Amino acid sequence: MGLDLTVNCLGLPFQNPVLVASGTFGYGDEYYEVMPFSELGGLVTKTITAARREGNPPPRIVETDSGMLNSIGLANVGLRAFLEEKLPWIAAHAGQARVVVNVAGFSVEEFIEVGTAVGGAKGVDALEVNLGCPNVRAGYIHFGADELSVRQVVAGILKNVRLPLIAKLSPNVTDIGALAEAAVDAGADGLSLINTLPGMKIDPLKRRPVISMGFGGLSGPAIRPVGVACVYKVYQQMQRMEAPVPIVGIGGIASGRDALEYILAGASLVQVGTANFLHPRAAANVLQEIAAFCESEGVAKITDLVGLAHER
Amino acid sequence: MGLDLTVNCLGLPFQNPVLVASGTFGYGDEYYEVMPFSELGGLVTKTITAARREGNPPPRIVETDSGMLNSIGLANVGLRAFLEEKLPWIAAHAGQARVVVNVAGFSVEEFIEVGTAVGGAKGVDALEVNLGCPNVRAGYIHFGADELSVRQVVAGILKNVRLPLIAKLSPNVTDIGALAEAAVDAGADGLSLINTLPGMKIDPLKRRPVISMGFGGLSGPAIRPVGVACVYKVYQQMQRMEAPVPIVGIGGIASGRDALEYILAGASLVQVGTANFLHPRAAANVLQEIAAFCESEGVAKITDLVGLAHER
Amino acid sequence: MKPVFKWVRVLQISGLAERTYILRFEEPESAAVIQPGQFCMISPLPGSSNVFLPRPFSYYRVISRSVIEILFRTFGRATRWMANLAPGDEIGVFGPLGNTFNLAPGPGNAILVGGGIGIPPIVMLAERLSALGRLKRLDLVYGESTASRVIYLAPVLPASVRCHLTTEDGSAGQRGLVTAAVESILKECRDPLAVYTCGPKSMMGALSRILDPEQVTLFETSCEENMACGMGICQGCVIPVRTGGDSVRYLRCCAEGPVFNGFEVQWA
Amino acid sequence: MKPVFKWVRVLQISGLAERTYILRFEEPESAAVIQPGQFCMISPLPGSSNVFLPRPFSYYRVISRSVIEILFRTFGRATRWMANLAPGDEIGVFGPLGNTFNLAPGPGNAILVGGGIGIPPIVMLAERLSALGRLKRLDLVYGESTASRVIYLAPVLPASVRCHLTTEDGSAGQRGLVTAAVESILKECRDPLAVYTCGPKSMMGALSRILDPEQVTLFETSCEENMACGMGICQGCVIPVRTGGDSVRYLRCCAEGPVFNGFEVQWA
Ligand SMILES: Cc1cc2nc3c(=O)[nH]c(=O)nc-3n(C[C@H](O)[C@H](O)[C@H](O)COP(=O)(O)OP(=O)(O)OC[C@H]3O[C@@H](n4cnc5c(N)ncnc54)[C@H](O)[C@@H]3O)c2cc1C
Ligand SMILES: Cc1cc2nc3c(=O)[nH]c(=O)nc-3n(C[C@H](O)[C@H](O)[C@H](O)COP(=O)(O)OP(=O)(O)OC[C@H]3O[C@@H](n4cnc5c(N)ncnc54)[C@H](O)[C@@H]3O)c2cc1C
Ligand SMILES: Cc1cc2nc3c(=O)[nH]c(=O)nc-3n(C[C@H](O)[C@H](O)[C@H](O)COP(=O)(O)O)c2cc1C
Ligand SMILES: Cc1cc2nc3c(=O)[nH]c(=O)nc-3n(C[C@H](O)[C@H](O)[C@H](O)COP(=O)(O)O)c2cc1C
Ligand code: FES
Ligand code: FES
Repeated sequence: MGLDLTVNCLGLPFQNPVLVASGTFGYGDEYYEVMPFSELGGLVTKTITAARREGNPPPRIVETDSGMLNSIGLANVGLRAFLEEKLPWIAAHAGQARVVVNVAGFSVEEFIEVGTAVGGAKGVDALEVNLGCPNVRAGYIHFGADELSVRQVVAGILKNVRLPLIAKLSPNVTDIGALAEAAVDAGADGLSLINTLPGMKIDPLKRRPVISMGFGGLSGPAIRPVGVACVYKVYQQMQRMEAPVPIVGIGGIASGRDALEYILAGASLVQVGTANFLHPRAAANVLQEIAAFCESEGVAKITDLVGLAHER
Repeated sequence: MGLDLTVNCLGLPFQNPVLVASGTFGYGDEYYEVMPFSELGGLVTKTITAARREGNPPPRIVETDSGMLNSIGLANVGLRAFLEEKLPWIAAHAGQARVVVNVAGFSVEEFIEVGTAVGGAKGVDALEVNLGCPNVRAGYIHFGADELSVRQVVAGILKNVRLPLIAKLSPNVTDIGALAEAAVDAGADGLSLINTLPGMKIDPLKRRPVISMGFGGLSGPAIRPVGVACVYKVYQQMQRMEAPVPIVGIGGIASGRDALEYILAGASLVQVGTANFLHPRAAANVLQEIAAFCESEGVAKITDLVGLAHER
Repeated sequence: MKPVFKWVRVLQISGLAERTYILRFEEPESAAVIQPGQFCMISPLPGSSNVFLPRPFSYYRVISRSVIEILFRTFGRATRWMANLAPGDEIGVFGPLGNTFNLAPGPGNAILVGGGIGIPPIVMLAERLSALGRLKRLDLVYGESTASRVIYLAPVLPASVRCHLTTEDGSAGQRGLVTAAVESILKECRDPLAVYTCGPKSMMGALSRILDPEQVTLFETSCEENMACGMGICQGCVIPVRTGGDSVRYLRCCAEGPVFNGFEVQWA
Repeated sequence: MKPVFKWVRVLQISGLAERTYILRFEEPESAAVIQPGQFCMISPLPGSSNVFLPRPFSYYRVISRSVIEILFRTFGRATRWMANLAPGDEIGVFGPLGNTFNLAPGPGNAILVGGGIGIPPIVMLAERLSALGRLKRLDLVYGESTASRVIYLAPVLPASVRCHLTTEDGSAGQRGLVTAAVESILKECRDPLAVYTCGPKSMMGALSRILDPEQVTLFETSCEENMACGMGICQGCVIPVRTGGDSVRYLRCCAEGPVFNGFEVQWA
């Protein structure tokens, strides 16, 4: 018998554990010819807000050591255009891949509005709620740093929606565990960690930050150790809860080994983000390397590895 | 007239703005033949605790992308041996470099005990209080994440000590600004930022974290954008306070350009940490590159660059 | 053609002027279809450098059915890595990407303006326009700061192209900025004109101010912005473009560009 | 001699066995003083790879007044980077670092045990002990997992050394582990003995259990731990060592080691 890469979690069957992360694969269409997301576990779409957003002025991105900063400013087509123009195409091209739509808002009400509308649309398998984008709010503090808002958003959406809801947390908090618990308490079916870290790069010649908005979100292999630590810690915490939920590991995954770090730390699924920019088939390569590792190590089911790095 | 690299801050004259960071230069003796710290702005010694500490079991360190994880466990010779055996040697070899002694404890009382004893010793120019070591406390949460403890430690030491006190903060908090404010309110004369980020690396073959303690502190160029962002943010906040204090920039500095990012973000001094391991004269090279930059850019005084990256 | 990512071997790398190099590699699939203005993303073999993101480079020349040339100048980490490549080294090439210059400007004259390392797509465009043979007159203005940077273009430009060289310090060609040279050509040709340009933002902005939309019916500028994905996914590379009235939209340099209507780009 | 950091050029790099290479470079200052057991930290030229920390390598041979050889096997990022070096490439070398083997074990016999890529310092030690000529008998046991990994040592070992090869699968030399070969030598020589070893922790731990401290008066083990600074600053590389009774101290492999008393190291 061959290797079993399927994962059942969030009440959904995933053909394999590798998804592409929000904001790093658009709406799945631009890359489709080069990298059809139907090969993957799933597609997480760029964050959708109620209104169309033009986003921040350039420069929006810059390279850092083993990573990059971005301050896109949640540029997106807006809820209506997404539902009318993007979602039908995505649904028609998904094949066995799961369609996860990432939503956000600038108030609890907007979160609920967008989540509810997307949650009622055909072709959506799950919602991912972006609680941690550090770009938008003034300075550092982001929406998802506050337990109360997390509860309100998650519970508010779930009142209207039956789809599985994944809360995407940011690591820029004193205790990510407390926020994970708040999200799960409020009914979240899964947790995605991590979003980017707040960062800045300054051009010494221009004496100014490179990114127009000053701060940007740091992603890429540079932050992988932070992401793995968050997943490990939250997984530990889940084991202490009555009804633990699955974790989606994100942050600096560029190879099968990187993905396995997250899975061993406790992630049931992983998302490939920035690495998609290095090589259009990065996510497919990650998947292939996971499979090769399992085969050479005699692992029969990928799910057997979830959380194995914890003391036994 | 030549370039002026001197910095007057914390009530002390520094011959140049480049120091070496705590834990990355020992007590100054091992590297002295290869890299005499007397050439630098100053030496920050490895954290001293009341009792000698053997530290954590190996493996304690591992490379990550553009960085490393460490979990040394505050191994140090202990307060008494430091004062008797290490400090006199340091003082005798410092030349014009400033001697900054980094102290910590596992309770407010221990912090005060060590700070007071070191603060009364001859040959010490300033104290740096390590509020943010993420290795020691269970899980993530560290001593310095709590405003009250920060206040108690800083005020407690300053009751007994007349030396300038620098509070070294960790970025692993929701709002580093609030902690900076707490430290300054309690009387801190300066702020060092940042300490390491909590991270983890897992060996897929062994299915276990590489570092014996699981978590380690992430340092090196990977975290530079996070450090620059923290300095920028806290500098902004200082401008809003009645009595702003100088900032010491730390995190991933390996070149003159890196140091200038911190200075432009608002740091009066910088510390070179992990880069010392890449090249024993890394800190001297950073200094030389800063000087070369100033000369080619027509900067007459290094202090003219402090905070210049902020909107004017 | 859909863009292809390939690991290819460097055939040749050679210095051409101060900090300026030609990189030659073989990639038959793209070589057959490349249009002037298009670009590719170049990336290092994993582990062979500390360059993280791929970097965009315009195609300079297609010198046979399969051999492609890139012309680049060193600025930072990536271009220094490239300058140290040797024949046989592997690099990642993802392309062809982006839109192209309008190759049917209608009968009349065209002025092509290349500033500094903006010259590569201008050279390919000159070749193509000249081969199409529809223009009455084709001027190419090439500006550099100083003689040591000047790339000797004569061997690669068609004979029909009238070439004008300017340097800021007058150490080669005419002294001054390209804008002055363009202005004097504009005075000579009162016919409908197409102006194509690639170069520093300040230069292209200055051109947009001296050109008269009545006289210049087509003004195409090849723009630059930091890129990550190179194909419209990350939204990182936007250029502010005025689309009807004062409203500014951010268009992706890699997808809607790199060639934009120079009268619409917000240069300031 | 105080350690020196230098950028040196690779003179030669050659494959010797499966995943195993010799790296040759010139560094006269250290070549003059290197002692068996010492090591250096090797690092890439900034930007030339994605290796971040320098890596420790024992000196293998000093083949002239200025030329030094390192013998290494590929495991991960750094050793793969090294395997791709070419003559002329620059590398950073920081050394000599660490303590050395005891070269005056007193008259008697010595057994040198090298496991896998632990062999380099053992070879240099064999050369030196043999040159000093104080020993009655010098045995060298070299173990590998399989024949394809075996380094052909005959050309570099002095004639006086009795060489024993073991492979775990029996594809070359004696089948089995080095411990079996060591045990049979121990039976032959009842004289005071010195045992020196470098190899996997499991092998050195097994040796510590089969050796009798009454018979073996000197048991020196060259240990390995992840390193960053290589000279005692970072405290990253500690080895647990029992110093008197049960109390364990963490000694720095780079400063108090890499050579430790094998009876004192806590192997488990
Ligand atoms: C569509 C497109 C086509 C391009 N075609 C070419 C080409 O054919 N040949 C070529 O050499 N370059 C071309 N570039 C520019 C090239 O991508 C950059 O020079 C390169 O990314 C610089 O990378 P780096 O790591 O060397 O420098 P970085 O470290 O990214 O930059 C170092 C410093 O140099 C400045 N800088 C970088 N590039 C330039 C530039 N081109 N002009 C002025 N200042 C700059 C940066 O602002 C920064 O201050 C093109 C860019 C785009 C978007
Ligand atoms: C004092 C000292 C002297 C040394 N001398 C030599 C020498 O002469 N020749 C030599 O080849 N190596 C030597 N080493 C080991 C060498 O430093 C490592 O092999 C090297 O650091 C591996 O780096 P890497 O990036 O290639 O592998 P990493 O990415 O660091 O490791 C990849 C994987 O391989 C494992 N691994 C790494 N090294 C070894 C090893 N030596 N044995 C078994 N598993 C390993 C790691 O645990 C990890 O799982 C020495 C080490 C020390 C401390
Ligand atoms: C250019 C860019 C855009 C992103 N946009 C979003 C977004 O719209 N919503 C979101 O939840 N995360 C967004 N992210 C964060 C990623 O989904 C991911 O959480 C993060 O980048 C860490 O993963 P990585 O290191 O693999 O990129 C973005 C990241 C990048 C680099
Ligand atoms: C091996 C190691 C040991 C450290 N030990 C200490 C310490 O004892 N006390 C302290 O305040 N910081 C310690 N640090 C943190 C550094 O002083 C510095 O804040 C951090 O590493 C970020 O800077 P860098 O990226 O330049 O290393 C240590 C860092 C490393 C890598
Ligand atoms: S570079 Fe990603 S959208 Fe243009
Ligand atoms: S490697 Fe730093 S103390 Fe040994």
